[in-house]
Amino acid sequence: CAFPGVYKLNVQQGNIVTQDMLDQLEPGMTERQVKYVMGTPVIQTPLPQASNIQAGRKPQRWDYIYTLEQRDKVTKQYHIRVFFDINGQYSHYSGELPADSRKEKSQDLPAEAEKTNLLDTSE
Amino acid sequence: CSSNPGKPDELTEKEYYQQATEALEDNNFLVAVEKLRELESRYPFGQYAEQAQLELIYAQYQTGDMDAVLASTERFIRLHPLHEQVDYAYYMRGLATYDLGFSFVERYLPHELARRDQQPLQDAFNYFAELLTRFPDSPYNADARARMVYLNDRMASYQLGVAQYYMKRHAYMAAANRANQIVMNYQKTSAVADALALQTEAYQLLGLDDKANQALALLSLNYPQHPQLEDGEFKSSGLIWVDRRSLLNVISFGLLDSKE
Amino acid sequence: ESFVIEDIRLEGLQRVSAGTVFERFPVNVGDPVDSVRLVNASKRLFKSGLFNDVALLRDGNVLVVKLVELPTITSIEIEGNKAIQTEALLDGLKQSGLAEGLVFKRSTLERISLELERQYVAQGRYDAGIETEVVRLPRNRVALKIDVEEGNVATIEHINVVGNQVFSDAELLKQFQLQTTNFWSWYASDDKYAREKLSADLETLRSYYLDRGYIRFNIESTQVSVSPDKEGVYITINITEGDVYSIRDIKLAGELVLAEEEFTRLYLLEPGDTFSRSRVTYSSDLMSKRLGNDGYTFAKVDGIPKIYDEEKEVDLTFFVEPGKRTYVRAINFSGNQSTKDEVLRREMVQMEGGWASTDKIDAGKSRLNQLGFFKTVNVETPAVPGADDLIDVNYNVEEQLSGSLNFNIGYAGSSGMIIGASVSQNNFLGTGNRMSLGLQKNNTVQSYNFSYTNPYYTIDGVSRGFNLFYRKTDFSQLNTVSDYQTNAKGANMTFGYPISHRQRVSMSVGYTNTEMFLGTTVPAEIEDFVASEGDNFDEYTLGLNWRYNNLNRGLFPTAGTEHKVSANISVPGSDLTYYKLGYNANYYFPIADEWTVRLRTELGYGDGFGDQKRLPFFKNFRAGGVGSVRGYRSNSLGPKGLPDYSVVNVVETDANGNPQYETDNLGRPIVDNSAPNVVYSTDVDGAAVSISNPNRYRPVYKTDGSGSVKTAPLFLERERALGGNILTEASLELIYPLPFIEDRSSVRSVFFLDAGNTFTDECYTPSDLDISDLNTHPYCSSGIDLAEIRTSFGAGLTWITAIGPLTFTYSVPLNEQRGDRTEGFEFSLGQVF
Amino acid sequence: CSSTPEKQPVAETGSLPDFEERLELDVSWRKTLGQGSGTVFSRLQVAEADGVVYAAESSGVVYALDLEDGDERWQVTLDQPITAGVSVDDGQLFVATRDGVLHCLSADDGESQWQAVLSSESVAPAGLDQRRLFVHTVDGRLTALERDSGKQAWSYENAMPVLTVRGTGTPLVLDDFVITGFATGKVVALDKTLGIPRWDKRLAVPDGRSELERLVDVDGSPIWDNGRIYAASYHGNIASLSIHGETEWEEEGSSYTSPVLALGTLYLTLDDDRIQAYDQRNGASQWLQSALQQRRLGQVAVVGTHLLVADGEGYIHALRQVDGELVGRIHMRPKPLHISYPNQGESTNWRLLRGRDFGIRSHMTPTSQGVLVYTNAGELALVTLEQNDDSAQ
Amino acid sequence: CSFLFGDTFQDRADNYLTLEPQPELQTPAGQAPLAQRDANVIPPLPVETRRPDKFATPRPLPLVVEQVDDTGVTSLAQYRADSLNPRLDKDGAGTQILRMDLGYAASWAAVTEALAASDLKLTDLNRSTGTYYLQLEQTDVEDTRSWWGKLWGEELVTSANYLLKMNRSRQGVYLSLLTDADNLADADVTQRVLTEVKNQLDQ
Repeated sequence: CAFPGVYKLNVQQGNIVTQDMLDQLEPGMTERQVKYVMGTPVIQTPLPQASNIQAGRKPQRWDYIYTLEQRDKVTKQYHIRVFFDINGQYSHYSGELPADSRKEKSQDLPAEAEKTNLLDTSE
Repeated sequence: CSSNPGKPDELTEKEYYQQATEALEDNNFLVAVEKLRELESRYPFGQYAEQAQLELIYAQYQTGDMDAVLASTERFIRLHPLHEQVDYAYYMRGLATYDLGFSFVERYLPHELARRDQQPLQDAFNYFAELLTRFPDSPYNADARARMVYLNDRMASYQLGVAQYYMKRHAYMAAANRANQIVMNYQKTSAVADALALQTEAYQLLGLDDKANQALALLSLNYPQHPQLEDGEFKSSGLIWVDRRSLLNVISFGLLDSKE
Repeated sequence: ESFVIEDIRLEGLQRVSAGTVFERFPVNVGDPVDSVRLVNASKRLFKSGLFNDVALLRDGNVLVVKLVELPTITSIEIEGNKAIQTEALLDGLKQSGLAEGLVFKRSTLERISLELERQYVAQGRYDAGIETEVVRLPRNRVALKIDVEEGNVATIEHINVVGNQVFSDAELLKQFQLQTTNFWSWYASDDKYAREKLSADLETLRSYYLDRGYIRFNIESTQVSVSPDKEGVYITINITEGDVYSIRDIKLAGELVLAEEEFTRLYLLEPGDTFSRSRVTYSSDLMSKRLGNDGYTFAKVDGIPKIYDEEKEVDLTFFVEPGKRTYVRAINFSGNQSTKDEVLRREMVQMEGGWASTDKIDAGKSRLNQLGFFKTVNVETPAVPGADDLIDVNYNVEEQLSGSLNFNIGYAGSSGMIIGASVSQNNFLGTGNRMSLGLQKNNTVQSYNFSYTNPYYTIDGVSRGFNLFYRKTDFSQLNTVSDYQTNAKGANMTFGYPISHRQRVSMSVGYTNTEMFLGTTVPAEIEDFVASEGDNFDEYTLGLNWRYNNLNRGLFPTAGTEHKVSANISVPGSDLTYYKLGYNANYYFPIADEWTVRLRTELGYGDGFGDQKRLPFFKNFRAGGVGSVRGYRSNSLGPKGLPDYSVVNVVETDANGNPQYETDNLGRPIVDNSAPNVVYSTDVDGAAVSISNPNRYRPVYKTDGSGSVKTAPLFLERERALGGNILTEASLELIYPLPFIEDRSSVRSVFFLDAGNTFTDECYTPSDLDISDLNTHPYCSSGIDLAEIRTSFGAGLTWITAIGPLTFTYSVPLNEQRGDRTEGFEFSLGQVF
Repeated sequence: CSSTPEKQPVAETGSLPDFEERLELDVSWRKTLGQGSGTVFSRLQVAEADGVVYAAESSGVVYALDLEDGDERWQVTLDQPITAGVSVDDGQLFVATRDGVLHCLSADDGESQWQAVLSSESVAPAGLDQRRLFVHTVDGRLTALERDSGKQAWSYENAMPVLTVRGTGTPLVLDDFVITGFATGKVVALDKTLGIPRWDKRLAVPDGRSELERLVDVDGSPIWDNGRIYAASYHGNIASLSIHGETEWEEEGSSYTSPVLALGTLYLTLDDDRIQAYDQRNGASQWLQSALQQRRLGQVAVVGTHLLVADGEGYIHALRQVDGELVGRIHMRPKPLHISYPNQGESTNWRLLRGRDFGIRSHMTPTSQGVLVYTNAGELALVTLEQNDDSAQ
Repeated sequence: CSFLFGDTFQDRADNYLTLEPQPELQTPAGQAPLAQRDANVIPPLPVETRRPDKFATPRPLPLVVEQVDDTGVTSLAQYRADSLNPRLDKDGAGTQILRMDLGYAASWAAVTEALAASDLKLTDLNRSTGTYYLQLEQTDVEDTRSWWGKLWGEELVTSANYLLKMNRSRQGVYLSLLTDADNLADADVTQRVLTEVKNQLDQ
């Protein structure tokens, strides 16, 4: 292994998605409404094609990915794909949350947040 | 007190100007700066005043005193906005800021390029842009434009440096987003090739295969000879293993337990 | 009547170019023109705003355009201003369109004096007078001469709070910035009226009451009036205090997002306490910060009181609005002119693309501070336009000198030409690596050392550093070598890495070869050691140390604690096998703004093992001097070596120490040419003390029990400290802001109280056949003896300069004892205590 | 460097004009009462009622002295510094202290009868009639108190500008009106019983950009003479008004103090220290005396056919009412500072003098025996005038 | 010390001269081209400039002395008259003058240049009032300095100010010399100045 006991930073990336957020999604929602419920996807939609007519606007897909790497190993990961139809309305999503985080409510404490206690300074 | 206060011999405006141009001819610029300053203070409204201010900018640049150049150019632009040669002042202001953007380290050390504070680079770019928009026919545009291309390239490679750090750090989304910025906002720069490669690798690690293939397609089409493309196959950059040596590996000076 | 224009002649042009005029002049050569067309042509030209006057004349078929350009201001001179700098005045003028190079219109004159007067009134100088003079210059230019009569700032003659029963005027006015003229006014100029200061004081008054339960407190009205001569200002503040209210109960409302317990834990007041607005605000700050730690950087928590006047009680409700969980789009750095971006970025705990945590963002700031490369570090988290849950994190740093460089060339008689250079950089070429290189050369000593550390050898901050040193002294050149000298060469490699947010472990492995040379007069301990161990030693050392550090700043910390435990062992197979343990701790307690109390302690123990019974003497702990017990010469404390001695006979002495001489029957001392001209008695330590005997009286020698003459050791040189294998040190410091200095970021001034000493388990026991009673070591006592702890107090100043940190200390030893070497004033370069 | 850093010398007082002495002023008695008005720019005006002089001293002591010879009848010390001068009327004496409390003492022995809490500090003696007391406080309020109990009858508040001139006037109490000037530059007449405004007259219009230029104030007290009200304002005019507020005449007249009426002519010290005489009927200018400019003059006092005015250095000047001619002068230097060396004229002990304020700010109080003058250094004196026989009249 | 300072010691700030321009990103067939949103937009130029291959700090263009002569454009007719033909002459009142045949603008420019080249000291000039301010050395000046003045090195004032006026005449202009108090300079000084100007004009 690496240096014994070396303290490795947690590397957290991407959006926190919870079941009650997903439950609020209904087809026909506009992009703004989806963004209000789910938040802005952290991963930017890359290489936007110039939206000109003849290429035809491909239906949009947003990726809500969450990864958490602790001590160089990915301990938690999920990937929700949100699909929009031709005229830009929400149609459905794919992917599901890992079992342990299913019961989390949208406003719950993320599992891995350290127990930082503001008042005592000892660690 | 000295017996007779030596009054500097009072030169005429023309004589000051001649002495200054002579000093400029044989490149002792400190003398030139001093003479031009005296000319300006003694004959602020003579016919040589404006020309002296222009020559002062040149002399100060040659002595390397970039902050003085910035001050003199800004003053000239404010005092003589309609002067025929005011484009020279705009150009020299950009040039001085350009030089401030290169510290000793960045000029001479091999791999130390484009890693530090980006502000002077951005300022230089904007000053040159102002020259090009206000004076489309200025003789200095060729040089200014070439420098702007280079500045843009340096700023792109700064973004690439950050993206590569986040790859080492395993923060793949951060790396992918930064690479994406390069491809979208810094096109036609030398960093685009590596950005596409990095984007491909990051998306693969994130499981976004369609985006990865999209980036890979662009990479293979535009940069077939990119080092990470071996006869069509995409190879990892190895960034995610950099600086992750184990104790055993270190003690054995890299022989044992290497991750490659 | 109209005519065809043959030619147009412009007159009166100076700065405006003909081209610009022709552009705006709608008439050209060859056009038929009548008076109507001419009039609106000149009107168009006038609208350009460049000319004071446009006149068209006809000279045959030539149209003459007589132009008078608007004069431009070429210089603005201001005299008589002291309180406000000329630049500030000029900037003020610039905002209202009056600056060098701009066009001068008649209205600008009046605007100038109004503008300047406004700047003075804002400073409370009500009777300032401004006169402006316009000087016409050739080529249609104008120079403005402005003469300012600043007058005096109206001083506050009277501040009166009316309606205060509970707190006295004096107690309330003590909190104010504005004061009536007092002893300190010449320095603080607190008696100068300024509107902003008054509103700040009213705010302080309101919170003074609200923080003590007077929730119904109200400032009815405030009057500011001026004496007729405009020299004095009179302030009357009318208030109604109301009663003291206490808290009935505390509720939480809104989207809590976290467990209720997370919030109630942060309450700074409970039911029954007197209401205090500052504690309510501080509680809500803590709560919103707590939310920030979980990604709700835009969280808002407000404590709203519901007042019950009859019962004089308040219900407090904390409304929690978490806002949306926010994510970090980009982390940017600025101001790092020479430091590489990665050196800053690798200190970041907050990740780009992760959810934003205020704790992690603040941790980033304190870690940048701990690097010691930056004078100031500021962080802002602006929201990203267009996305209400994305923020950028921008750190702005101001670099400072993080190294020292010195270079010296000299010539000293004994050691001939001396050259020496040392450069050390904590942020070598901005790479964050620490590098230091030192060389010293004269014809007796050559010493080189080089050390290079990369703090981020691995991405997780495992540092690898190595250090090479070589010192060669050519002892033949040295005529006097004081007790011993060593030559040493070797190398070591160190690895260090964090094992938690604040703790760090490091281990090192090294080889050292030491060559020892003894001087002419050498204490017994050293002679004994060299006799038994030889004078050339190879050591293979292993080191392990653990460090806990939550200091708030790398350089000049003002809060937090630091603990260091170190263990070094010279492993079997080395010529000398020993181990040394060390513990070092620092506590910083901030007590007031820029005042901090620091407690430092350092303990050490070492011992030999295997065939080393004791810690080799040259590995002893030393005490005394800067960084240890100030006020005593460096390394001069602790057990002393037994100096070389020769054996002398001791004479009888009377009660007050005069030697006894044989006397003839008349009681006169007998002169004997063979008597020695120097006789010896003994001091309290039993060491021989010479007394001159010029007239060669015959001394009476002391005899011991068995009739033989008593002998004593005559030490050939003063006893010199050898250090010991036990170290106990502590110091208490008060860090205070040095007055009269604006930028104190590179200066630290302290008052200190030091205490400490080194001890040894067991002193060297002398034994000498010729001196029977020399069996206890006169200058060393075994074991720890608290009475031997030396103390001192004094003041110290450290100043970080371009060539490295300079330290000046002045100390007064408190309990120096016989034989201690003390030091009033000490100066050192390169050591930050 | 000088001990008081770069404090520009206070605008130097104008030089003393010379004049042809026709009037003899001298001091019949003088007494030192504590430290005088102190630094609080209060005008602790002295009051006199049937032969007894009542004075208040800034540190909080109230004195009653015989007008005849200045002998002290009684003195009493209040627990707070005094900010407003004394007003006295049939056995009752009113004075206000710094903590915004109005004290009613008995005029015979200084016994405290009642105290009333005001909304702010009062810096001018109260106006009064048989039943009530009218106090003008610096927060722009006029409060009426019952004289027997101190209970508040009514209180009228006037909105205050950001910056005002220090000091207020004593309200003028008439049969059914109480008239006073406010810092808004207006004179307001209030119904005496109900405290509601009947009419107001604007004497000064605030104009200009900075709060300093917009400074207007009516600091003096309006005066009443057979059906006419006369009032002056700072940065504004002096006006003659009917009992119902109609303007008889209005003339230029910016002043910090009140106009004084004598034999058909109004006399007013202007803010630039010139003294202007107006015809009472139509406001026409009789004469304008500008010899005493920049001497920081106080309010004019009428004594017989002469006028007295005190200045910032402690001189009292006498002028002839008919043409404003300077006819007399006396320097009110406090007695203890005089040292008379043998065969040398009186000389002053300069050491004690340094840095103390010897001006006279409080208004002078004319009485039957002479004029009562109370200097800033805390000395009360009775000044008498004698026509020396060879004068022209 | 190549380890520290790299092999070539060239100044990287000049790399812009050798930077290979990068082509636009091509998108595979059938895909729309990429949306162009450059962070740093280089303003388009009417004529595309080529990258220079070397760099020397440019100097401002030299001072065009007669750039003052902008009205020449406007009085085209007269400009065509060929020579200045400067000549000494006496005006109606017999005072020395210097006549020139060209129009005001051309003459003003020519005289300015002549004065600049002459050894006369030109302290200032005002085109709209047609005045040159000269500072001329006096030959016979009686010493008015006090004994003390001389001791303490007071300068003997040997120069005086003159005004050289250019006036319009029917078909040209003429120069006359006045003292700064606006009355005519004495004959010999005028003679000396005008001949000097004439000689310079003739070169």
